Amino acid sequence: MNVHEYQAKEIFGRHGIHVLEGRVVRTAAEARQAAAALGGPVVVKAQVHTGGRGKAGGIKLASGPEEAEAKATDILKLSIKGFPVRKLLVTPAVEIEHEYYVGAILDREDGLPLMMVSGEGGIDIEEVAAKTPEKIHKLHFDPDHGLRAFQARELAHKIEPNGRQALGIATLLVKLSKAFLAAGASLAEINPLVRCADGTFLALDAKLNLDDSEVALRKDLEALRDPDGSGGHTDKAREFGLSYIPLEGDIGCVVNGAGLAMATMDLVKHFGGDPANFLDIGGSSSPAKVVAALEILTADKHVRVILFNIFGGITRCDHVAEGIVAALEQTHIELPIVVRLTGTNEGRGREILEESGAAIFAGTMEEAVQKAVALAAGTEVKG
Amino acid sequence: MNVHEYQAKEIFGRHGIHVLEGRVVRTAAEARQAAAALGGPVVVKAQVHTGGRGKAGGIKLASGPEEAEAKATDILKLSIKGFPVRKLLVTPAVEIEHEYYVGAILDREDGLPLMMVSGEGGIDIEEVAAKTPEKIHKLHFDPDHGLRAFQARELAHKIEPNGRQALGIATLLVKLSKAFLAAGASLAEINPLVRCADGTFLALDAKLNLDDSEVALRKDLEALRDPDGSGGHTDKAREFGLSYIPLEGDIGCVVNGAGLAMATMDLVKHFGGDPANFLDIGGSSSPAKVVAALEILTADKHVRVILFNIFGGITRCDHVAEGIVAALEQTHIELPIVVRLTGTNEGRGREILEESGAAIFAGTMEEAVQKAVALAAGTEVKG
Amino acid sequence: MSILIDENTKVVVQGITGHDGSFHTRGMREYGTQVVAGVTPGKGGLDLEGVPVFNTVAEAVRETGANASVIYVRAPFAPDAIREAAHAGIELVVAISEGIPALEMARVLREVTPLGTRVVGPNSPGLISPGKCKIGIMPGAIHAPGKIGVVSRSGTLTYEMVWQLSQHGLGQSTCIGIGGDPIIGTCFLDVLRLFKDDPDTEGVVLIGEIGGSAEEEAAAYISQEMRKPAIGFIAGRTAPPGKRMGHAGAIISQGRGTADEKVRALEAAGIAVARVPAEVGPLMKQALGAA
Amino acid sequence: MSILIDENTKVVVQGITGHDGSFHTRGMREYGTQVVAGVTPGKGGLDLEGVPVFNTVAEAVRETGANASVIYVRAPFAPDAIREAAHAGIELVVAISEGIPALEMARVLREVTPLGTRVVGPNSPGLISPGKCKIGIMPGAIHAPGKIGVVSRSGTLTYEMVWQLSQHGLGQSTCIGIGGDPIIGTCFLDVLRLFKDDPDTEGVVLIGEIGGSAEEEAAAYISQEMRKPAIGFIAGRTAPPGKRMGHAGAIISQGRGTADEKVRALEAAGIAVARVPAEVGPLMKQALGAA
Repeated sequence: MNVHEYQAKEIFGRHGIHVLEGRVVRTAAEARQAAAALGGPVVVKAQVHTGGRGKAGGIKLASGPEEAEAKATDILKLSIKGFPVRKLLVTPAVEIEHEYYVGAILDREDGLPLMMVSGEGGIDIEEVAAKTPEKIHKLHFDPDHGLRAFQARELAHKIEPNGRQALGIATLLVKLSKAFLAAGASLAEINPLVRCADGTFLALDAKLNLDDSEVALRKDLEALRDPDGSGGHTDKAREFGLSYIPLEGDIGCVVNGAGLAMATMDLVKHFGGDPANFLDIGGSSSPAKVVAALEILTADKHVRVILFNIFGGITRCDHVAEGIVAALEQTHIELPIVVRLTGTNEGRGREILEESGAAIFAGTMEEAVQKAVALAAGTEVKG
Repeated sequence: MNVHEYQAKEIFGRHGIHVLEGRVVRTAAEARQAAAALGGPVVVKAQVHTGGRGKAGGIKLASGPEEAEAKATDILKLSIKGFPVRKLLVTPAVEIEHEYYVGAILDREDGLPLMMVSGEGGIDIEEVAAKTPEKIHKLHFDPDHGLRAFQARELAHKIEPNGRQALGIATLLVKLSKAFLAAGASLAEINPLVRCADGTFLALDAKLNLDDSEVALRKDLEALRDPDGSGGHTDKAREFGLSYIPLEGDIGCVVNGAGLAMATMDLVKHFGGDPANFLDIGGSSSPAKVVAALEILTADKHVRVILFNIFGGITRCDHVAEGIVAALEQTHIELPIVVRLTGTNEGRGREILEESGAAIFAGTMEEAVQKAVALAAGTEVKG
Repeated sequence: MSILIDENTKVVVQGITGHDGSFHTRGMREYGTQVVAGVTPGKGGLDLEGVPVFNTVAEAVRETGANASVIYVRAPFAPDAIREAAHAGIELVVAISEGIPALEMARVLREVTPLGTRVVGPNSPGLISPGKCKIGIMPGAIHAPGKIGVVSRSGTLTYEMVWQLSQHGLGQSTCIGIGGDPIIGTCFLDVLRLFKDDPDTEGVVLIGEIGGSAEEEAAAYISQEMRKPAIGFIAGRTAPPGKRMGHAGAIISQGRGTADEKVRALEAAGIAVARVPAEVGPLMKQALGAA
Repeated sequence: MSILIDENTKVVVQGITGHDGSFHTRGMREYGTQVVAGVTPGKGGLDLEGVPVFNTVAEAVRETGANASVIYVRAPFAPDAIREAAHAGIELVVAISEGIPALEMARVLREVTPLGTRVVGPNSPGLISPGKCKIGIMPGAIHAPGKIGVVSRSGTLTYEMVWQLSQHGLGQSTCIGIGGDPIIGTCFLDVLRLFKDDPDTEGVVLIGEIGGSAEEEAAAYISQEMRKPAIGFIAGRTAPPGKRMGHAGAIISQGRGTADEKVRALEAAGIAVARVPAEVGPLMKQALGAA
């Protein structure tokens, strides 16, 4: 789960990292007030769950309240990579002496958290990493304790020649690693970390990605979720434990398991179709989950056919069949439904569906996908 | 550092261990009010830094406010193992179904914290341990995380046959281990841990010993120190970084290093004398420390002679000599001072003392102790 | 032969009295797995259709000689269950549980690996040596005894591929779902090493997904160390790009992780990659013929 | 010969620019110790009377080949300093610092021991191989080269005993103060094993204190494994009993830990125990004559 810059800064600040006092606003008028309260020039920043805000025009400098209001008006009209801008962060503008990059990430290959730092921070850090990888310094750290003070100093001395300033960076790195661990994060990043004219260090931007599994176990993290951050469909999906990502196509897919769901979408494309979504109903299915999945898909007006591809393991085919029947009883679904059911309780599942006469059967994944593609293209298909 | 039962209970309670609501009082009248507020029969318990309170008459059951006042009056007159009773804890009396013993301690031999439990708790636990050691179950635990839930269950199932109740004990053991670690303790003990009629578990008593080194680094722990807990001398000693324990004898000892201090006291006894104290001025000495040590010793009216045994390492003999001279300048000390100085800056130290003519020199530890013993016995000694 | 589990494997089920635990215990026993014990804290002494239930894994091991465990307990309690099994001396721990936070899993693995315990999963469907032993949740009937080793990051996609193989008469020595989480115990490389040394495994099917670089490393290993034919499949060619993991994600992934990159790596290592699941059987037959 | 340190030992001083660090660096160099580097974070690049100062131990090791470190930093920072030295590959870390909480020291040792680092201390006076190398704070002049190994939990009491030995013409191979804290790295047993295998150590003096059971274990080891004469001394015969460690203390100590019990254990192992410091020299002479 992504959290906004202002939320990340609040969390980093709680761990003793120096962040600028800022105001979160939702309207241009509020942006004006915020700029007036802060005084001096300010920066108005779009709060959306995506990167590349600067290049998209989502971050603007304003000399004072009036300009802040004007810039806020512009930014609130934007939609950045599909995310409409609904919140802004207004912070004082600062004089920057130097920009660093610091970031903690969970390194899945080595199974340990990793701290990465560079003396050349800013928006071009990925280019620095690609062209001059020797300018990025990395060190794994302990998942219980965070970066040790000596490790932090080793990294800091590599990116800052001045001894006293390096110690300042080292202190910050320890705090960042602790914030990362405390949030059970998958990423905690400050880019740029800036050194101000007075020698202090400041997190000018902040990025925090949380581990969804951690969020599911902790109310304090769940409270950080932005209800505006995504469409209503994914909220409903989350409520029922479904993993759902809407796409542009017309074949609504309901699959159990992320790998099989991706393979099903690949196969839809392979046979010339266009998937309307990624939807994984997960392991332990229940009829209610299937009903919810059908409700989400039928709400998408692009969808012309619904394709079930179920290979039962923990998921029981009879539960899926019951869910389809229940959904059809509750709401009138006009769309054709192609169903492939194999695995646990497969026989019982088929029976239930056959009794209801609601679905077009397919014996294999290939057959099911081909039938769905044909139906979406308007071709007649026999059940 | 020892903390009182009521403080230990407060700390254990903060970690989710169920402790009885209790009131700390200083007078019999307050004990009466506390009993009235709690209602029903109460237990009045002396809060002193020593064990064996029950046997010494420091713990009494009272049926109501009036009896609580009477019992409190009695207990406040007591001095238990040299500790005058200045505070009482008044708690409700409870119906006990079973008594267990649970305690966490730092096991210095294996270098890890150790959890110990027994199904036979109460005041006779040491006898249980001595006679039927198989009834005490022990398990080392991780100094970072505390007892793991599965370890706690393994211990709990050994002392409680009922599955549900064992899980209750297991939960408590995890909390106790976390309280132990959070306090940087050397001991965290609940004896007895009682099972009440309703199946809940309750810390009827609580004992917490803190690591002095941890206390020195943490204000929250330092705040637990009882200013009434010991005499004024040891407070002054602590302020100057001296380790001081008053005894009954008449030879005041000032030594650098705990081992040499003990060996010096042993030697005093060996030659027929009686040490007035243990006093270790520690490693990095300063003249101010020596002045403080002399002030503490001269305040003890039993002291008839002062014996310095200094073997300089980090401690510099010149610092010690300067301290003796400064003390003599500040206050008039009538007592004879025998000084043995060897090691770092020995020559300079001797010079300083010789200039002042204040002390009787000795070349060896044996000679110094013998001179001090003779002086204490009233025999003439030549400097 | 097979790897990791066979007819002599003695299994203890952690969380046996729960909904999933009891259901799949039945499934494993019906398949012929020796389920010798179950563990549910506080419920020791129960008998679940002939399987004795213990309070602790240590007790279960002491009483029954169990040497493998399978974990069905819910995410908040699963890390403790894995630790318990490892400290009780269990050699193979199969973690079916999903939703364990990745950092916590990193801690668990750091603790149990030095104890000599191999963890499969978490978020794994388990593993099966067809005809001998099944530990996990996969439908046993789709498998057939044989000489193909299957290793996969997916659950149901593995069933699909195994089913394809069985349909083509290609039985399996052992099929392992290593789990789809970011931090897992046994990885592709670990399994490939075992398949390499197993005389009865004649070919290997490797089923990957977008994300991470495990498939790229597996490809390198196969090209350098394996003499057995291997077939690959990568799910997610048309998947929408995942949410960006900030700059840090880009810095450490260095362009790896996409389906195209993985297919390229496998093909560069001389491994045929099936475009659709139905191709896996024919490609393997072809490779075995050529080998 | 000697144990642990000799004329080839290259020492890095952690906390070299501090009060104690700079004072004792001078003392060590005057004694002839090869002090090749110092470390003070943020002060890298300084030169302290010819000793180069680095920001990190890793850098100091890389630049100077230091293989031993001595730590003079204050208690709050000492655990990090020990960890840093161990992770930089230092084989011998001598922790002079006092006041490190025992639990934190337990954590440090659990982390650095598997790295192959030996820690002496904390709260140790250090160690010295007379005439070759001194690492620590002991006054060098009281020592004399020779064949007696000295191991002790005390600081200044060790000086006293060494001085007694030197007065009797009994020089020392190596003298080690293992530190007086509850949790320490190198223990009596570790040192006794080294003295046992050192051909130039002909006799051993063991100086103990009340508390713990290290002396009892040392006595058992000496009686079973050592063929070299050993003399003991125990401080604290007349010490007031320590504050009671609740019931738990009594349960785990099981009566061990008093001076009387330690003297009994040593004498039962056939080790002569000096009643007063002045007896140590004569007893050792006697034991060497008898050996």
